[in-house]
Amino acid sequence: MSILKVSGSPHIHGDQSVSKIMLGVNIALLPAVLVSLYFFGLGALKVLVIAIASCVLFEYLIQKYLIKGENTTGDFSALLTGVLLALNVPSGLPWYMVIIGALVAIGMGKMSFGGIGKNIFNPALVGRVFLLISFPVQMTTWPKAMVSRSSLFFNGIDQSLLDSVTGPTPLGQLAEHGVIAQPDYISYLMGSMGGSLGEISAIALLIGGLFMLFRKIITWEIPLAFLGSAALLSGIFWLIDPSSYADPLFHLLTGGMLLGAIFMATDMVTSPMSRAGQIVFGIGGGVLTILIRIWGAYPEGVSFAILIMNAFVPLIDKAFKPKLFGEVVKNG
Amino acid sequence: MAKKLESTFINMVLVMFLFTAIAALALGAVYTATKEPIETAKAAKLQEAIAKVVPAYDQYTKKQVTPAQGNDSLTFYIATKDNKLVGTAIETYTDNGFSGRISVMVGFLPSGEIYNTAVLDHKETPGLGDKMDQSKSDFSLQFKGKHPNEYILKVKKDGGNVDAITAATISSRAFCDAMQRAWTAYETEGGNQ
Amino acid sequence: MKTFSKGGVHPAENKIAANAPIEVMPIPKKAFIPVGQHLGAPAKPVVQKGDTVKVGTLLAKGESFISAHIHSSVSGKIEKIDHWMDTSGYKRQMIIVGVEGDEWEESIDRTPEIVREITLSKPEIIARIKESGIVGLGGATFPTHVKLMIPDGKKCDVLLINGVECEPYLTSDHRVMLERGEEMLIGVSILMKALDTNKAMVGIENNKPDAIAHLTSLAAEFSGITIHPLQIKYPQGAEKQLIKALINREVPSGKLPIEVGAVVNNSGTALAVYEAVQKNKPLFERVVTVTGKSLAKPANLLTRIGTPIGELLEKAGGLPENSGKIISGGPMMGKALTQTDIPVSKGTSGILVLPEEDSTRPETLTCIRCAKCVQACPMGLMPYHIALLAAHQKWEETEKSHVMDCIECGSCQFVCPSARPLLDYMRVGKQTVGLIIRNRGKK
Amino acid sequence: MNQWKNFTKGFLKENPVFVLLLGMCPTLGVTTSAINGMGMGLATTFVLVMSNLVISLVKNVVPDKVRIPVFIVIIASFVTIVDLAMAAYLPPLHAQLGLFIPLIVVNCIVLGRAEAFASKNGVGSSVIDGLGMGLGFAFALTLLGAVREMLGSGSFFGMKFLAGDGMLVFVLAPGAFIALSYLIALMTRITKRNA
Amino acid sequence: MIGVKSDLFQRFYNFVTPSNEYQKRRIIVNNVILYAVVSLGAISIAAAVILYFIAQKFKVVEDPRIDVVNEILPGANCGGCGFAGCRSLAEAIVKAGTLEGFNCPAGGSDVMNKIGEALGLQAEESIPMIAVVRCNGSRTNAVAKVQYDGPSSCAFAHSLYAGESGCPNGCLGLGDCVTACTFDAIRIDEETGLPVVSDEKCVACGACVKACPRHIIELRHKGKKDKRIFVSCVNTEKGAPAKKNCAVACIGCGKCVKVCPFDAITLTNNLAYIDYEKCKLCRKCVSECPTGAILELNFPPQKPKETAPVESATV
Amino acid sequence: MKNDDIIKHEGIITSITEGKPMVKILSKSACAECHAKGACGMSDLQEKIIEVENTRNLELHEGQKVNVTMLTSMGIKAVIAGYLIPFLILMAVLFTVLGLTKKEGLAALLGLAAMIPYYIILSKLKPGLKKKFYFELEPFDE
Amino acid sequence: MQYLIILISAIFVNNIVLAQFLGICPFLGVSKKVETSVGMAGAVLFVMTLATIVTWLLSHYILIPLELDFLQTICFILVIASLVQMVEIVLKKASPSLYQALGIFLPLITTNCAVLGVALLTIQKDLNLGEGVVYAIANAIGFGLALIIFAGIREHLDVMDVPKGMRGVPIALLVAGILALAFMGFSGLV
Ligand SMILES: Cc1cc2nc3c(=O)[nH]c(=O)nc-3n(C[C@H](O)[C@H](O)[C@H](O)COP(=O)(O)O)c2cc1C
Ligand SMILES: Cc1cc2nc3c(=O)[nH]c(=O)nc-3n(C[C@H](O)[C@H](O)[C@H](O)COP(=O)(O)O)c2cc1C
Ligand SMILES: Cc1cc2nc3c(=O)[nH]c(=O)nc-3n(C[C@H](O)[C@H](O)[C@H](O)COP(=O)(O)O)c2cc1C
Ligand SMILES: Cc1cc2nc3c(=O)[nH]c(=O)nc-3n(C[C@H](O)[C@H](O)[C@H](O)CO)c2cc1C
Ligand code: SF4
Ligand code: SF4
Ligand code: SF4
Ligand code: SF4
Ligand code: FES
Repeated sequence: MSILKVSGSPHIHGDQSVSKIMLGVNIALLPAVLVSLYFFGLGALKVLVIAIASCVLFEYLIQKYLIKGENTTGDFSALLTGVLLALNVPSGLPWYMVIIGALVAIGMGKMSFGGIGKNIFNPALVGRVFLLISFPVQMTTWPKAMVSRSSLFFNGIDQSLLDSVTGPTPLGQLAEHGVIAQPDYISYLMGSMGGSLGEISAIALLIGGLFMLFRKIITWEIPLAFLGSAALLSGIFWLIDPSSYADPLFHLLTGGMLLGAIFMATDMVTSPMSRAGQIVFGIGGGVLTILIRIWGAYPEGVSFAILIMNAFVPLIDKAFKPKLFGEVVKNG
Repeated sequence: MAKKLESTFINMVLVMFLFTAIAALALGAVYTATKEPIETAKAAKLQEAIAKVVPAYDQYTKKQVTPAQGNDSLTFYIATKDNKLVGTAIETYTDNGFSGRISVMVGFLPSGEIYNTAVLDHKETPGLGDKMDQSKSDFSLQFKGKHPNEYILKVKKDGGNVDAITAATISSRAFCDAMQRAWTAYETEGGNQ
Repeated sequence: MKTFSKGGVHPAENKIAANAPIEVMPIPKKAFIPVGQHLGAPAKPVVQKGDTVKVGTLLAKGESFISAHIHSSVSGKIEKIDHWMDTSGYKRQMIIVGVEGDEWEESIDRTPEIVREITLSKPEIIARIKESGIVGLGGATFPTHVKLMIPDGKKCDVLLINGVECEPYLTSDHRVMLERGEEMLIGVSILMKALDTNKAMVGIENNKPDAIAHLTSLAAEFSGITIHPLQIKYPQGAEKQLIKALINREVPSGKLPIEVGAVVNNSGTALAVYEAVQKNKPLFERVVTVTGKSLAKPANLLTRIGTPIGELLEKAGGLPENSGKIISGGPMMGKALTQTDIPVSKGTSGILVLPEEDSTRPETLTCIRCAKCVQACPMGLMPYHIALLAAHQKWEETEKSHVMDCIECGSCQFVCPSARPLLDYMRVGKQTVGLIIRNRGKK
Repeated sequence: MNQWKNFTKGFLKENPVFVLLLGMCPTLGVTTSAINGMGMGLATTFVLVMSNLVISLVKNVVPDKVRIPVFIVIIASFVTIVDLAMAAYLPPLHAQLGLFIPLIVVNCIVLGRAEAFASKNGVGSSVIDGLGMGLGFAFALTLLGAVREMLGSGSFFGMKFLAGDGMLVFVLAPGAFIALSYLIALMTRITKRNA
Repeated sequence: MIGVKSDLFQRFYNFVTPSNEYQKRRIIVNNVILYAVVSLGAISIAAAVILYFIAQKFKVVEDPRIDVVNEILPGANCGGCGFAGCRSLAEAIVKAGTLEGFNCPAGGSDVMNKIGEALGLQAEESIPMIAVVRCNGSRTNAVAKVQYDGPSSCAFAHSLYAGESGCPNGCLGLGDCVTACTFDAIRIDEETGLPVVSDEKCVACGACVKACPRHIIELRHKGKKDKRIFVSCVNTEKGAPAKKNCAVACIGCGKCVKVCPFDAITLTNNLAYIDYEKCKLCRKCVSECPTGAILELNFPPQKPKETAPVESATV
Repeated sequence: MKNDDIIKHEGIITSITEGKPMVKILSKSACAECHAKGACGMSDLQEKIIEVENTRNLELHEGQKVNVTMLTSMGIKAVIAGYLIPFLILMAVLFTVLGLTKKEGLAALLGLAAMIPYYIILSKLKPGLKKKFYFELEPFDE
Repeated sequence: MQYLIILISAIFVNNIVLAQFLGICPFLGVSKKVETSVGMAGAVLFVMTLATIVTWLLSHYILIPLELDFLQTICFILVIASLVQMVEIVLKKASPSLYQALGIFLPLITTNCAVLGVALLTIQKDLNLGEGVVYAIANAIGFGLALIIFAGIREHLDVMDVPKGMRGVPIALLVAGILALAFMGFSGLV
């Protein structure tokens, strides 16, 4: 007989694991990644590869030399942060900015807190907002879909080509010129608009979201509350004055709203625990997004909204605990 | 350690008063002493700004003008050399800045051409909006030698002739707004007469 | 179909011994009978080394309010009273009997016929149950007579019989209901009489359709007893969850089931009550499931208390070479054993053998706040948070997080993708906080 | 020797910013560039030295119960003097440092040193203590300013070494927190190793 | 609004309540300094009065000597002194006005002397102590019979079972004591699996004593030149079962009790205990113990004597 | 929300008169925990002596360290009564007068004056308030 | 409308802690319990408003008319220091039990550079009384908001094993930094 093992109960374990979950999200992002590769070509490929490689590398290095903890690069979460960071920047972003973004995302957003599970803010978004504020020009220069497929890879953004290969995002247009008369919803759905790698195709994002719901990686509360409250609030404005406020569908399909609501607000590490808390979190995110979009300096508000709500998570967790068994006695 | 004074009421009031009196005396003295340099410094700053936006002059006269739009008055500094008009510096402002008021000095030649501009005060974001300052970027140089009658004081996005600062359209617009305010007032005042 | 509403998980059922009829386990050569087999104070031995005892002879008396008598499960001579390893992982006092023959106390009715008529009065029933040393066989081994003494001002309006057996692998209750159904139902009637109630509900999970069908047909002849199939969900067998599932009442935090007018007893307990009251037979044997995927002959064995589990394993085909863990009880709540000479006690519902490859816990990672533990917890706790607080020894906050409500079901740890030892922390938290609360009560 | 120790402790071992964590507001507020940090640091040093000097002189004539208000009056006077002097002779720097000059009054370092050191020690060591602490503060502010300036605008004491803009964040509020955060972490590491 | 007003009052009233919206007013003054002195003086007197009353109401400011003492204390806040932290000890000392009964284990008598100097008090001479691990159930002495597979915490393992070797009192080797030590003075030896206390680093704060769920660690006299003798076992089982789990267990035979010339050894619950106050370090008991449960530390090697049983004990 | 949170504060018993312990508690400013201790801000470390009911009949002696506990909700109530209500009164009077007369100095002075009656009323409520705010003692645990 | 703009600006866009760097010490040091932070926020609201009103009066009826602007710093600090003490005395006199409850509840007394800073800023920005009061309120709310958010995060970080080098102030500053980064999203709101 081999030596017996002793441990506390339970002695069996379910089939979930961290790496399975993270891998699942990566798979769910595949459609969006493929769409971005199709529309932005080599530029997108370059950004994706650099972002992923540097995220994983930075996590490895920091873990090994600074924190001296166990190697966690195998759990696919750094990979995921890399993918999401890439999906959140324009395809023409210079390579060194992608690396800076990755360093900030992993080093500042994640490892400074101790690594996976301990961070308060969504790492990829910390990276993105840092970039956005540090390099406002480059972060708001949007290569046009299809047009820019190969040219950007080698040349970066050539000033002379600027107007032909770059263009505004729908939200940028909204901010600059007011409501777009006839929004091209089909292209917003398919992805042939200007924007970050991952925000362009609503369909690809929805497929990913459904996949995650189906695999029980995420629950419906956050995305639904997020999108619902955003639609409701923008709808109210739209009803008041359709000529100066865009319609809810426009808001939902553009500016990374879906990417944020489905993939980034749902990051379990940085979202509340209880159902009620998640709904509050989602509503807060949706409302802030629309407020920032309508009144703020930035045309896009999802990233900020999620980061701000991240900060509220501990308070939300405190206020919305799951109902204790036996707390409300209903006898009958 | 030497003994300290006891904390009786009288002691406390006395010591407090003594110290504050000395402090007040000292400060009063310093204030009186620095009053002039401070005013000189302020004046020098103004002088410098005027000198920058109009050609060499030896004298100027000051005049308050209430613009058509906006709450506060503009200040005209009509600069002359040997009693000949060389240009008018106008201290103008805009409240459309990214964060708070922007005060600008703009100089018009008698012909109406813009001679130069200088930002007096602003709270725009460093690295973005503050590029309207000549020490930060060449943005404001594009106004030099332009005549507002031909050169529309609006950013290109809004159908004007001005190249906006990248990623700081708001500040650029505001800058144009200040210019325009000065120009309108300048015109209504009938040029320089 | 009925079930409880909050939390719960569904581990693979693995009821591999479900079709193995109850077999009688041979009497051991030596019986190791612990004096503390129940919740509460251990019983005090009333015999000495060298005394001869029969099957059913009183060995130790439960003297304090919450305690239970211990009877001999074999006949023979007391070899010694000494410390011996038990399922707790520590050595405890045991009465060790060298077996000689199988002579029973005369008072025990050994005839096979089923006695349906209940002649004893309510106090007599309770007294008989106490004398027979009956404790709950559902796992908590709470002395049954104490449960039956309803405090003043409270009324039991329904008796719930726990035939859920939600733990994977275990099948002893299943077999009891199937093979001894009628006696069990008589036992239920006795309990109803003792509790002054005319309503009893038997809850059985839907993975035992044969037992449900069998008991439903039998129950027609018993007034007030109804059988209720339940949706399969762990830990439905836990008292509070069963009450919620069957009568949709929530026992308030820190309170007993009687608070909502219910008493819960295990189906095996009902059988033991029948035997004690109608047959005058003390509790000295029970059905133990011996199971595990690697065992040659998984079985349900009617075993005398005090039989070393090694002998049960032999009966089930011997302990396989590659065994990594031997567990007393089910895989979710059972205790891992350190050796095979530990005896079966009143609370031993099963012996589970896990092969080496299933015996090691997955590597523990940092909590990723996935909230799966929160969703799984049937008590509405935040296991991840309590575990963190306990790890940082913030006992005050641990207490405020209702650690004492944890029923140690292990659902949280089962689902945790980071394989965090949540229940380990929970237990340490409960222990320490419990101590703090008790100390506070003192001063 | 002892005086020397008194003087140098403010630089690393008891650096007001990195170790004692005092006066965080001006530290974060004015360090958009190295020169600003230095200006603020020196202004604070002046106030520190002068108030330490005066307080150690008058400590025995001040009853205990008005100790703090009297100290405040003394400190506030020097602050006002710095304020006025700067406005008169260094107007651009004065405009940059703005609100934070009057706030030197409540800077914990100043009152802290007055309380903890000058009110108990002689004139000589009080001045040296003030000088050491003040320069330590100035050093920290200059360092932070330099880091922010280099990362944020690609220049060092106003000298550009990068064609572009640098990372704007570091000139803005978030950058102040972030840069100070890592600087403190780094400094703790260094001083721990030395100790 | 208001009926009769004197001219002066009228002027003041108008000044305080200008009827138009906010505007800046300046009274032209020619003697700034005079006004400064007067107004600031007034304010300061008001402040002084207020502060005076505060001083009356609240007995402000703690004894400055507390700071002095606190400054001398090591600042580790280890709690070894029995107070919540260094500052609490400082408060207590200053309040008591004597050093009697106070001790900072972390700083030792050095620190206490310094405090004594600062306060003009005499420090109590304290005998240096050290943490001693009273278990020798190493991997070879107490062979593991099962394998523990849970969180690395003695408290957990203790609540779960007797331990890998089966000794219900022995060291679990999972290092709760190591975690508790703020002085980095205790570590688990890779080879034996037992904690080892560093003579240099341990300040006898007692944190590990509290942390150990099995009460294995004890604070004992450090001894001259770090020489110590103690029973390195806490097992209270009878001889046979104790021996079964661990080769070097105390079997409660009592031989050491008999041989000790100073009555320093007592036997309770099958376990010998050497009182460090009485023990004179004569080493007689060490060779007497049949299982080698009594350890001597930092002594020169004893003349070799037949101490074979150690091997034969491992079954 | 029966199980309300509890605030704890450590203190030292200074005296016991007629069974009522007086406990000294320390109010600390942010800096009290750092090296410059008592020197940050203007009135940082303050001792407050409070009277506590010994409801649990603990054995107490002078100089003993104890924890004073209080319901969190009570603390919030105290903030409301001590700060927020006067704040609201101040605001109400200030803006009413300002709106009616447009006289700023008057508004400010009246606003400040309006708090005087509030505090007078508060002092009249003393006995009632005393019942509302109660503290408990508990032995000091580390 | 003017008031609304002041409110939004001071709470979100130019948050006193996250954008103007005032009151950092209590922000870093005190905010360990959410409940206490809420209480702190209430106290700061009162003190800050009161201080602003008093200093505004002082400034506009004595200092400015007498051309004593240069005494601003010294007068303000004296006035604020005494004022805070006054509030304490009044409270203690009026209701000892209330005062005691506050003593237990709020470990911190509300004197910090934020109060002086806001008083000075009110004068510097040349606000009239109404605006000044709203400005003070808004800043107090902004301070409270930052404090409460941060206390929540602090409670959370307390049980997270942050890497050794970052523990304590560095991680607190980093969180403040990221929070400030997120609050940049509000820029342009007014
Ligand atoms: C923190 C921050 C500071 C900003 N500062 C300025 C500024 O000073 N001037 C400005 O015009 N826009 C400023 N912006 C606004 C954005 O850069 C905005 O996107 C831009 O004005 C409009 O984009 P465009 O200029 O590229 O068309 C700022 C935005 C943020 C978030
Ligand atoms: C101290 C204590 C007192 C109890 N008293 C009663 C009782 O008076 N009546 C009762 O029905 N059950 C009583 N119980 C038993 C519990 O209700 C419950 O049946 C027992 O703890 C086992 O339940 P479990 O296996 O679900 O944990 C008591 C339990 C404990 C621990
Ligand atoms: C997580 C958990 C699961 C349980 N599962 C069962 C079960 O499947 N069957 C059962 O009879 N008792 C189960 N119990 C014990 C019951 O809670 C309860 O103690 C028992 O049904 C009472 O009956 P008894 O006193 O006759 O044992 C479980 C307890 C817990 C905490
Ligand atoms: C549903 C889901 C969404 C996630 N979203 C993000 C994300 O937006 N950004 C990110 O950096 N990591 C994301 N992660 C990965 C991981 O949680 C993250 O790296 C942790 O915050 C690191 O501690 C996500 C993970 C899951 C399961
Ligand atoms: S073990 Fe406790 S905490 Fe975990 S799920 Fe069960 S009841 Fe909840
Ligand atoms: S299930 Fe595990 S990883 Fe998920 S929240 Fe609970 S403890 Fe954390
Ligand atoms: S070994 Fe024990 S007694 Fe010694 S310093 Fe460490 S914790 Fe304190
Ligand atoms: S001495 Fe105690 S605490 Fe230390 S490892 Fe052994 S059992 Fe654990
Ligand atoms: S609060 Fe601003 S320096 Fe301390």
